[in-house]
Amino acid sequence: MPKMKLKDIISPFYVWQRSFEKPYTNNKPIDERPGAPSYRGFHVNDIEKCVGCGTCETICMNNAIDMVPVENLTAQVGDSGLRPRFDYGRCCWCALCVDICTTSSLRMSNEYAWVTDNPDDFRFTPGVDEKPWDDHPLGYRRDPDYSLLKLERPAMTMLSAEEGLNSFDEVVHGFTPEQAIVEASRCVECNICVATCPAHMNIPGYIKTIREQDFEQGLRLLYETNPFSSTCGRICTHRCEDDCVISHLGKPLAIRWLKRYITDQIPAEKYQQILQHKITENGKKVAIVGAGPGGLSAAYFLRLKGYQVSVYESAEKAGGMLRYGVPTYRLPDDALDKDIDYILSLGVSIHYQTTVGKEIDFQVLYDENDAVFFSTGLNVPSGLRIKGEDHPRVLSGLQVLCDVASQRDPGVGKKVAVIGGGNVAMDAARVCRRIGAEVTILYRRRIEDMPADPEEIEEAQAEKCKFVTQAIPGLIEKAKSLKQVVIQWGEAEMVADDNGGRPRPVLQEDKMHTDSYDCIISAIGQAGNYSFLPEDIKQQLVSQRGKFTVSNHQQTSNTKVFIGGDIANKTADAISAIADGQNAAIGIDEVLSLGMGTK
Amino acid sequence: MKSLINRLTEQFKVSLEKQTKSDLCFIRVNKDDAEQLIRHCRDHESYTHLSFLTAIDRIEDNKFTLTYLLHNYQSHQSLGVHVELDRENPVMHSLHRLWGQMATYQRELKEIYGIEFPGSPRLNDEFFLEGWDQIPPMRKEFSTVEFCEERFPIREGRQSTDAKQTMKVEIYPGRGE
Amino acid sequence: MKNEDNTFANNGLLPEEMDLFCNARPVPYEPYSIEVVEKFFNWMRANSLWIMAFGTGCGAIELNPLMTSRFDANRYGIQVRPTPRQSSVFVIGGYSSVKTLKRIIRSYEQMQGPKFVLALGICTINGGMYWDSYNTIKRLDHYIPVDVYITGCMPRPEALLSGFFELKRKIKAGECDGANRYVKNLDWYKDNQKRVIKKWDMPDYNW
Amino acid sequence: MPSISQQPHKFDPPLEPDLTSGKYVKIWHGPQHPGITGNMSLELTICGDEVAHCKTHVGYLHRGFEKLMERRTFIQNFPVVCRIAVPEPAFNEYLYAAAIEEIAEIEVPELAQWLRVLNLELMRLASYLMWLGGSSGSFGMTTVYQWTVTHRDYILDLFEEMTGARIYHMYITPGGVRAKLPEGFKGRVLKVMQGVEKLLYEVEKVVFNNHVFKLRSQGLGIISKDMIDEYGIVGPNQRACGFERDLRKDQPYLVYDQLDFEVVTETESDAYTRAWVRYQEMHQSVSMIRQVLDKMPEGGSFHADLPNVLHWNVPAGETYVKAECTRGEYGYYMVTDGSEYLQRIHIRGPSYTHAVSVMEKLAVGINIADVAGLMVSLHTYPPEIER
Repeated sequence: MPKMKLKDIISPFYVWQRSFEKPYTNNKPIDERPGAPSYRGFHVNDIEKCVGCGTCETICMNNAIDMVPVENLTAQVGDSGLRPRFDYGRCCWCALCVDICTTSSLRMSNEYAWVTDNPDDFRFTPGVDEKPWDDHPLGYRRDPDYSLLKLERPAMTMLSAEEGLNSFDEVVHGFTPEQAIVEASRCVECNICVATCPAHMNIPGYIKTIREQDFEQGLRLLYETNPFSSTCGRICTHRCEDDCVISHLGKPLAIRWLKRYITDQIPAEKYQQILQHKITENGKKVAIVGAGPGGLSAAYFLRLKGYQVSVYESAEKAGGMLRYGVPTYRLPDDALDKDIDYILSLGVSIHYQTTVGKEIDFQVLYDENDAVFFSTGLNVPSGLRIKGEDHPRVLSGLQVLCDVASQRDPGVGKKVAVIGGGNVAMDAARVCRRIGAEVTILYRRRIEDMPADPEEIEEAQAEKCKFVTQAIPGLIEKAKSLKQVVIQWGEAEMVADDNGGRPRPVLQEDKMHTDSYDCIISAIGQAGNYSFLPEDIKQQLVSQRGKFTVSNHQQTSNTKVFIGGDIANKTADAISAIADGQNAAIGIDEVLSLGMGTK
Repeated sequence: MKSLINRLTEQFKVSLEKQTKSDLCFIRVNKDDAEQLIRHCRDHESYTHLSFLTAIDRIEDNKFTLTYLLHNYQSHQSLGVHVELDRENPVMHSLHRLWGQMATYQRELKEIYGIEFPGSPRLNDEFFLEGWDQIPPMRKEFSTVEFCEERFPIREGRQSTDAKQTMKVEIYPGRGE
Repeated sequence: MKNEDNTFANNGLLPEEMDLFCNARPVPYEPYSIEVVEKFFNWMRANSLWIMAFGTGCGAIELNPLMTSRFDANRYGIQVRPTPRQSSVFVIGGYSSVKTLKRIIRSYEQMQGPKFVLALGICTINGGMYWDSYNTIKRLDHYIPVDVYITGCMPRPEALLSGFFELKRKIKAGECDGANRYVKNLDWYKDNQKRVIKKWDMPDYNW
Repeated sequence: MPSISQQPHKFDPPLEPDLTSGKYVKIWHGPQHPGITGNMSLELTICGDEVAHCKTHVGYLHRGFEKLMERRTFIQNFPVVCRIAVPEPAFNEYLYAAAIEEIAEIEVPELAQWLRVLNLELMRLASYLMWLGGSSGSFGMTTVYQWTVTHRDYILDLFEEMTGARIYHMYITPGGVRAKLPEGFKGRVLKVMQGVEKLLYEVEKVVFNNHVFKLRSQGLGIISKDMIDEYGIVGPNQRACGFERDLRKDQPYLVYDQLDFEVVTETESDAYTRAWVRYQEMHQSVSMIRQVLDKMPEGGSFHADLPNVLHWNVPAGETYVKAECTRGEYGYYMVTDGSEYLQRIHIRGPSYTHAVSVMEKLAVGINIADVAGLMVSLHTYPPEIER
């Protein structure tokens, strides 16, 4: 036993001095101490910002989050219309959902006390069900320097502008395996993009196959909805990427390049073996006019359903605008052929250089087949509608592209003006650069108003096409030399539209310029050519603003006639045409096999 | 650590599995040599501290791997000893006379993996669990979610909606397949 | 589980233990017939909430600050007692494993009326963090009656205090009938308890 | 190999006393008992008021973490691990992160390493304060419990500000930490440290110079030198026995090699010395926190770049990482197989041996009134035993 020391008895009394200090006790404990500024308390959600991607639900390890429909909110493109509902019998305040929120709409308040005697109360949809902490300004937010999402794309290797100018080789090289996996792993699998894609491809599904390195499954998924995957992997307008939820905070996933990556991994000769399409003939016949993406897509899907399909194409080769309108540095022929060859290998019969209306009558097709689908595309260039536009040195953009694609000399000379701001204009300009011409692009509005893809504009700029914007052509005149042409154009001023539309250019009469060029390429739009249609059928088809009105499944008021592609949809791009082909196939199948009309 | 492995390979049938860092490596030994090897490491190589004993369920190889992690306080190095057991009939010699806490670890493994250590004290006493009537819970084939669904009711009223399906119905009904 | 005379069979006990435990069924508490008196009783009950010192889960850690000088719950008539016989409030500190649930039930039944249960944290409400754990129960109200729930993980001492205030309000209003609910639906509770507690080596009701 | 002699081996369990002899009574100490640390129980057989035999029962807090973690992705595990040891979650967070970083070869930015040390040392101090309260409480000085828990609360306030939560911080994530320090935080830490130092000074007077405390704790639960390695005793319990072993010094992790501190050792190895070692380590923690605030870089990145955590496949690997927590060597043994999920994780808590085999040995022969004191002097946390 230790000896008792006096010190040991006295020293505990030392703390009596504390009696003169302020007590430690909080007088009003509940009100006195709100949570710290970054306290993780109950959830707050800005439902305007939230797009209902459900990533919070995915990451929650406690299954505390349900995505639920919310009153006054419907699904729309880019927004599922669902909002997260939290179960406070599960939420552990870890804030992983806040950290991963793709729109930064979710945060936490610093409120922490919630007491009730009914355990079923502890469920709420923040932002929808009113709670006392909705307006608390403080609480946990993701630190801007900290993100669980990957916001940047791996750099894509491309030909430099100089290298690009010297060849018609493909500009974009495609992902390396490492890049593809990194890019594929950025996907949060929210499925929002599926609704945006006109063909409703299973995008998260095939991206997953890249992560898992199972390209064969990837190809099978692609071919469920899109027989032009190799093509779309290169030239798709990728509206899915605009709605990719990652784009709210960073760069959207390169969905297009990933699709291309899958098809690049599999050689054409393996397609048959991997896809293993088995066709059971059903003895019915369908005629398809035009072997563009729309027509061939319809042919593919109809063939899979067992129809006997004949395609009529006026050109030498199939592909339509993809072959004759898209230059090879964007879409090489072998990539396109890979897709087309597979479709044709399914037993689609195709008649080249057979123009309907010339070599064969539409009425014959109509009578001999159980249904007719046509997607003949917009192939008649629109005129400039200015004086002197019939000058021989005024060429059409489509013609130039077609000549180059067919390896003919378009004869543009050395100094070229391109009028227009769409993809055709950009392609025509870049093609001219590649055959050695100096190119000036004249456009009525500003660069940001151009309908062309931003990448195309950037690449055209990099390839040193001169952009002259807010330039309105006024008059085309003869030049001294027959090989030249003179254009008068005026500067324009952008005037805000009173009706809330986009600003329109107004010509300033006092600022006119006159330039001379070797040729002028007009690329301001195209229209369709329907002269092949017999008058009685034409009468039955309804059209609005130059486009045919069709049902959900591309059916016209003539139940036997289906229309798709640029002449029927507003967006006028390849993927929409492919989607039209697919839906037409569904529609035709419904009519022919089930004997019912379609919506 | 190389020289230690060399010394051990001279005397025992061991194989180096991997050296993950300069002060930690894992060796493999068959189950009948394990006691001798571990005793040797403890008595002659200064691996006097047993950090833990645990098991890994390698269901794909139909094996359990026991890991004895020994630590040397002088060289500050750790040695993991792997012993493979057959998954169908997992029996290991009891090493409870090497360290005082070994019996506890063996009791735990018996309960959560069903590995037998004949002769180990209090081996069949309940440890973490009470009245457990299923297969040992840490085995991979035991699904804790399914068990919970069957045994423990949760609160009703939870339902989540699938975004893809909702958008299909609301935005593009009938389009696509 | 029942004998013919409506007493407990106590099947879980060894024969020599049978005599140690009562096998009568508990009866519900009848409020005092004069309302004012009952109100006065309730007022007294609300102001002497004695917690049983049984840290069943992680929630117990925030009871320490609550009971010490900073939050000083003693001034509200709340204090900790070491035994169930002296306590009136059972604070379930979060998750309870099957093994602990058995002790919770025994301790709860040993508490004298009036008694109240305060459930702390998400795990008592719907499983919380351990919603897929093979050894924890998911909803406490299936096994013992709960009067007030406090959500959060971990609920702060302030949240606990709010819970106690809510409990006081309910007691004063005469709404805390958890113990009576337990007695009235005892068979349902016992069924639930025995469904998860496979080793039932205790009396059916622990007086 | 059965031994030839009839003498039981020293690691064989002692024979249980014969209850029918009438000399012994069996009582249960816990789980519902104010003198037990957390939720566990001791099955004591006593003769008079002397403990003749002791069996530990654990599992009241078993949640099956190791199983749950096998079915959660790597990022989903990070909020889970802190629940393993309730009073001391930060070490779990750190070790889980460290194990992944080692297998996935992630470089942690320097600022994050300093912030981690700050977090861990504050945690150590908070945990020790809690222990100090419990320890004094179980020797009858409940006033000290009031003080230390309150001061611990001030540290929790700091945590709240730094990490966003009081108890379960979820601050140290794989790859770094979750946030920078808030404005003016250092000043507030220093202020709290001042308060803690003042408290420690008083505690020395009230507890360590207290005759009653000395009387009850000196000579209680002596751990012999042999037992240290035989039973895997770590941390202050072994340092009180004269072993100069501290992972922060021996195998420095994070930035501990840049901090100035000495390993505290004593030789008596009884409850009093163990408390005294911890007391000195609290001073040491305060000093380390000051050093960290001093030497910490001002800016920089606090988080490494991770792959998308929703599809995070950590490469196949196997490792054991450890850190010196308040109770000694805390370790995570992690095995991955290259998928999105763990193959196996084992959490080695120091209480595992301290509270089970060591306690069963030391409790024999002591007075039943000292069982609680002995238990506290070993500093055990049941949740980390059963996980």
